[in-house]
Amino acid sequence: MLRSYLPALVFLLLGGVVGLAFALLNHRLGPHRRVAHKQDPYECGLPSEVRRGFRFGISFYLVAMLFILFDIEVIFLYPVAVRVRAFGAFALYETIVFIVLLAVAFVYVWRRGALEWR
Amino acid sequence: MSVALAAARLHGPHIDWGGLSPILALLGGAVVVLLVGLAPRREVRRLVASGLALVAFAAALGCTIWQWDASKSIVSGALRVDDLALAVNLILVSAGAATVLLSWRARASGEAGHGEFYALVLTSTAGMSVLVAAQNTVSLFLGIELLSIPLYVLCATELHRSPSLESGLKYLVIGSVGSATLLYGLAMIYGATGSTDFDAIASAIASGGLASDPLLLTGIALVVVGLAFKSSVAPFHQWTPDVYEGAPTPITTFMAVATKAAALGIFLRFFDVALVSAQVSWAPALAALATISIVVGNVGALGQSSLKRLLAYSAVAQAGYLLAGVVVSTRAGARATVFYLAVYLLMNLAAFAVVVARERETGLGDDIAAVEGLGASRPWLAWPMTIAMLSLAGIPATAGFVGKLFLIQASADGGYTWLGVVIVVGSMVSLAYYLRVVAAMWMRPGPSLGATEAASPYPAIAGGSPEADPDAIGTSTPAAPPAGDGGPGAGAREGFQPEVVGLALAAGAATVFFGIVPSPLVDLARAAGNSLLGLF
Amino acid sequence: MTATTFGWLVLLFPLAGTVVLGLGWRSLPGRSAGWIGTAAIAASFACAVVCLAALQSHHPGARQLTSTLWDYAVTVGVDARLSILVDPLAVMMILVVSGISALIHLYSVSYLWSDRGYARFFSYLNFFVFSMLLLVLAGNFLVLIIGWAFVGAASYLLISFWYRRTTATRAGIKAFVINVVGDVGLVLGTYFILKHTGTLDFVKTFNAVPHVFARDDGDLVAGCVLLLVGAFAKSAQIPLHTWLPDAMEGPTPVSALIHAATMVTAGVYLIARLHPLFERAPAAADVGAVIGCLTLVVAATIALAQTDVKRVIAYSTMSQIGYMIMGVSVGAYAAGLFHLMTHAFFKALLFMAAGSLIGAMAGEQSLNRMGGFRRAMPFTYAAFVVGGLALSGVPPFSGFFSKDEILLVTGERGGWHWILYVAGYAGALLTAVYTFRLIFRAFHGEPVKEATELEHGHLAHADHPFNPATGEEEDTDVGFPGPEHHIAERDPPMRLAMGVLAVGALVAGLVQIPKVDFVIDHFLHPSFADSALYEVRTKNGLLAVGLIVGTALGLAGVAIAYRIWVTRPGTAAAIQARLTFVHRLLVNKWYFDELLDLLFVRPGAWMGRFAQQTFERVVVNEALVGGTTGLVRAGSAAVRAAQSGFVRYYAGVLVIGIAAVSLYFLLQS
Amino acid sequence: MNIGWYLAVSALVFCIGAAGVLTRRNPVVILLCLELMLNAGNLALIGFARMWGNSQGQVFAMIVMVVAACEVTIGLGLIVAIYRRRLPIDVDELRELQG
Repeated sequence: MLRSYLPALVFLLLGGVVGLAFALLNHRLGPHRRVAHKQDPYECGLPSEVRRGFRFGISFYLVAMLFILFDIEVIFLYPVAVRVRAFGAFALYETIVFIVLLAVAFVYVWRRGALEWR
Repeated sequence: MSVALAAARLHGPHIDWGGLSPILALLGGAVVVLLVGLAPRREVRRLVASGLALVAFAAALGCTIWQWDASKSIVSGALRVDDLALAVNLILVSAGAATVLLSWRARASGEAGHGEFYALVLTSTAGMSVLVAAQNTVSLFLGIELLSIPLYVLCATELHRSPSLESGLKYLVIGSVGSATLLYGLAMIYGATGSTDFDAIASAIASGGLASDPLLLTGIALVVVGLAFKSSVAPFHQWTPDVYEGAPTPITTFMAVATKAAALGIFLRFFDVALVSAQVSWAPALAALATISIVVGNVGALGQSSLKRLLAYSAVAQAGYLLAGVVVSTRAGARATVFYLAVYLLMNLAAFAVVVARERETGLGDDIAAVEGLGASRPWLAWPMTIAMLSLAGIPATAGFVGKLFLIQASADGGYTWLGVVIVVGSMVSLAYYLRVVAAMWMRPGPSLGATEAASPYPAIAGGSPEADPDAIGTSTPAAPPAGDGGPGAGAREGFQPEVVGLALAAGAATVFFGIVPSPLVDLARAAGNSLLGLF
Repeated sequence: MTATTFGWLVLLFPLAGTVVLGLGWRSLPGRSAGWIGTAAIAASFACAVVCLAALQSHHPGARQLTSTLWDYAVTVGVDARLSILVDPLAVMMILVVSGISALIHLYSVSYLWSDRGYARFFSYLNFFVFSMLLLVLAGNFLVLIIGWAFVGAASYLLISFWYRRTTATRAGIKAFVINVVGDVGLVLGTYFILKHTGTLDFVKTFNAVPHVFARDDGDLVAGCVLLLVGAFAKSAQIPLHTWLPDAMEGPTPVSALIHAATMVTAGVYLIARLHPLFERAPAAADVGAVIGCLTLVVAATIALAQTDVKRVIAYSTMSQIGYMIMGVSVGAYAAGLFHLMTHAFFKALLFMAAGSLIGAMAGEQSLNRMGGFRRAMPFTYAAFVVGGLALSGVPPFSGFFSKDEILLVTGERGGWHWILYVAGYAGALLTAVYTFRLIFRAFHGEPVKEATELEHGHLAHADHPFNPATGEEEDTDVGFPGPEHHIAERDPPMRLAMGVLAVGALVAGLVQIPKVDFVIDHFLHPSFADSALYEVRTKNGLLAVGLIVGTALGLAGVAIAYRIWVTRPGTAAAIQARLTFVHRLLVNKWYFDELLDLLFVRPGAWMGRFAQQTFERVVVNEALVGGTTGLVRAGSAAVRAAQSGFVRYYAGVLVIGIAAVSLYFLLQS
Repeated sequence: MNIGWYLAVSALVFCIGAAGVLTRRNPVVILLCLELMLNAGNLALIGFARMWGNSQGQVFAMIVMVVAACEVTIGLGLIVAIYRRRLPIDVDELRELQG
């Protein structure tokens, strides 16, 4: 019973250790400057107190949208991974075609300037 | 086990390139056209993109004809290539090619970028091809979404016109509700039968005595709603008038003819193949929906002054007529539906081509005033419109008459005589608004365009020149007609548009031709109907 | 090339002519429209001749050729095909139709030249010829009905050709309405027959009739009587005849072509074509015979008292068609069709001559104003006399042989047919009288002003355009009588056309002289091979009596007319004074218009008034308008109100719809 | 566990999504609710796939995920376009097309 949960336990432990390690290292090695924003609850480059009527930049949405798309497309690789032995070389061709199509989309997005931050 | 795996590794799955070729042509074309859209020069983008789109459609047409009389399942049974799919494919591809021609000078394709515009048209057509060939609920859903998502965008491609954007968002929201409903219904059917394959569903229903299983019936109900939504059957039609009016007219054309053909195609395939054993439970519901649709569409069209809205309501009514062929689930019914779909393509192409041409010529938008006096000033446009209207109303010697005759015959033979009567009554009511258009063309004086033409390319009521302040149109004067539909940067109204006039004439002539010599289309429809093997 | 190929070509040329003239009517220069129209019909006639030759090369037993161009909606369960039937009957009809039409086109090239609607006229005329040829070549009921309806439409267009003239448009509408009554009869009759035979095709129907119908089967008789209604309406038989005299409002060549030579004979053709049906339903055939006989007498009496030149000839047409209808109804098919052919010659000739006469009178049509044209218009006079003698049945003119043959066969049927026989000869006497009354009044006596002027070389013109029917001045912006018009004496094409017809009227009877030759009989035999009544000529005595009586009556009629209107000009007035009642009855056309008015129009109007005043206010306005129109309007408003534009509202309706449909399905489980 | 529970949850999620579409006026929130409806379908599919022990439902669900993402992206893109045209971001204000 316990045995089957062992991998999960190990995984949790490892996660905690690695996370802690990085945090400590960051604290030790990184430079320390005290800025007002650093005291904000969410420190991710945006002012946390948003004025009423404030809107995110359009580019933010654009990139977010593109991210969702490219991110979710990868889901199609999972079934291939499950059956990769059964399909053999065909799985490889299939994946290549899929990646090429994604690349086409990427080229298009890039050339249209959707990735430039305005 | 290991032997089978080894065999698979050696050979890989078999891919029937022939059966896939129409869809591949469309999708390949979409990729190429999309990349051409990146070309630096505007003229190159415009000419090459539309040219390549036409080539792709031609290739798809060729592949479809090449595959004619095939009867095979491809992609592990996900798609079925038979005469029904191929016949509807012919309609779809023709509609797509016509859309490219109509968009040639459209403002929409310029604003959205030619590459994107045509690539989206191609993708949507590919989605429709997948849909009509679907043999599996997964490919059904995929096809529906692949056709819808590009259409949401295409509706909104006239970025400077707020109705266009509004129609896009409305279509998206309502369309997604429809898709979600459809998905939920498909999930329930899967839950009840344990399979996503149409044939497996059919045999599960037939053998398992599921005909009164609530899960299955709820699933069917939701699927009915989802598909009815796509084919704009009342009461799920409400997006239709708004979206038809707001979308750029070439896209409206595409939606009207191609979406309807694809949706009716899958209606036939799903209900007459997968659910054929449960016919007793769904046929009365579909018949009721058809009746509601005929009534609502014809009644709603009566008071319209916008031609596109009028045609939208007419599309709702025609969806009701078409559904009659599905209800009876006989080969005759399928044949009648496919025949009417082909006829429907021709009539609507003729009508919409005229609307497109007049929109660009008059600057009056799609108001009925734009065609007033057309008989005297532009007989070459007035005739196709007249023929289209008469054919939509089902006047003898037009293809629409023959189509309706088949539908009525099929419903009478299938035990739904009252539905045939409803079709007749609906056609009689519809004469009122179709003839209004005809009367406007032949009996009214034309709108006086001469004065404004000299002063400004746009009519004075449009609230100033759009060149000066592109953002002003739409926001400042919501009541103003969409000032002209000239090409981007083109100041003057379009004068002569050979491709649009030619299309209108060809479609009008074909409508009359098939009204007098229906046999070629009958043969096409018969082959399509006979490919539904489960029917008699 | 087979006979049927030429049959199609016969149809093709007039159709092509219609299209060319219809599309190019604005731009065709000069008389080209007329010549194009004439050439199209002439080509059609040539094809008809070749068709005849091709058909004659077949074995007599195999002269019924069907050809299908394409199937129209055969899948619907009815064998609706576009097919033609080429057999001796059809070939005879296309020869007559296209031949006479070609001559009348030729005549019109000059006659209508001054009219503004010149090209339009020829376009309509070609369309008419096409429709008529389609009617007679039809290989099944469907094509027959199409041709039948087209012919009615073409007739309407041509009667109302001068559309600014109210009398003309009203006459056109009247003709159209009565023709539609006939169309309905035809369609319903077809339905009664189709219901039992299951086929539209003529040959198949004929083969099926003996098997599916008993003799005088109820449905068959009903169907045949309904078909007769169609025939009566088209052929102007009592009581559906009132449109024909009014149709004289059309241009004179139209009267010659449509309302004398071709269209009005469609009823005769119909009965002959469908003779297997009528022979199986003798009751229906008897109805035809009686009505035909009645018409021939009544129309002849009316013709005695009419004063309008064209109307006299129109009533004469009705009367002659009465002979034909009677003939084909009693089984005298060959005789009836023979009379159809000779009648086409002399009646077209008479109308053309009348047209010339009207031209000389600058549009005036009343006999009261005419007189003494004999010297001024010798050619027209000659044409009139030839036509008149043929019509009166004086040997050796064509009408003599054909009319007598009809009566001979009628007499041979015996029994009550003797009544028809006697009535037919009475009609023949009346025919001679009214025909020569017309001739003597127009051409003899004191020359009127126009005649004397014409003798001095001046052709009369009307000062103002006026309506010959009412005499009122009117805005005849579109047409005849224009400032310039033609008469036969001065115009070669008109003379040519009339000359050919005059020769025809003179000699056409010679093809079938009793005891000498039987060209028509033999030629038509393959079409009537299945008939029990065809060629049952036995009594030679009756033949001799008929020939002698016919000759005597014809000559007597001429003599009576001569006595009344030439030697003692006061006689007519004296008779009128003595027989006021009869005269008034005849002038008023036996009050048929009034009768129809009383029987159909008045009750309709009466009921309409009742409906308007009481019924409508109470029931219609309250219930039905609030019901139907109101319902539709309210529905339309409701649909549009529901289309509120709110996305969320639409989604709501969608969800309600989902709920409703799901509920329906769940209730089934 | 009984399949009924999965179905109940999925139906609940579907209804929440539908209710959200009906009641919210912000198009972004409406998109979220649409996503909920599609995911309700996904949940049902996966539950049924588990019940029947075959993978067809799972494959279906995976495709639905991608489709849903595409739909949301298109929706967001349209909202951005509307925003750029300085039109109101409120579906009730978008009713120029009606009647």
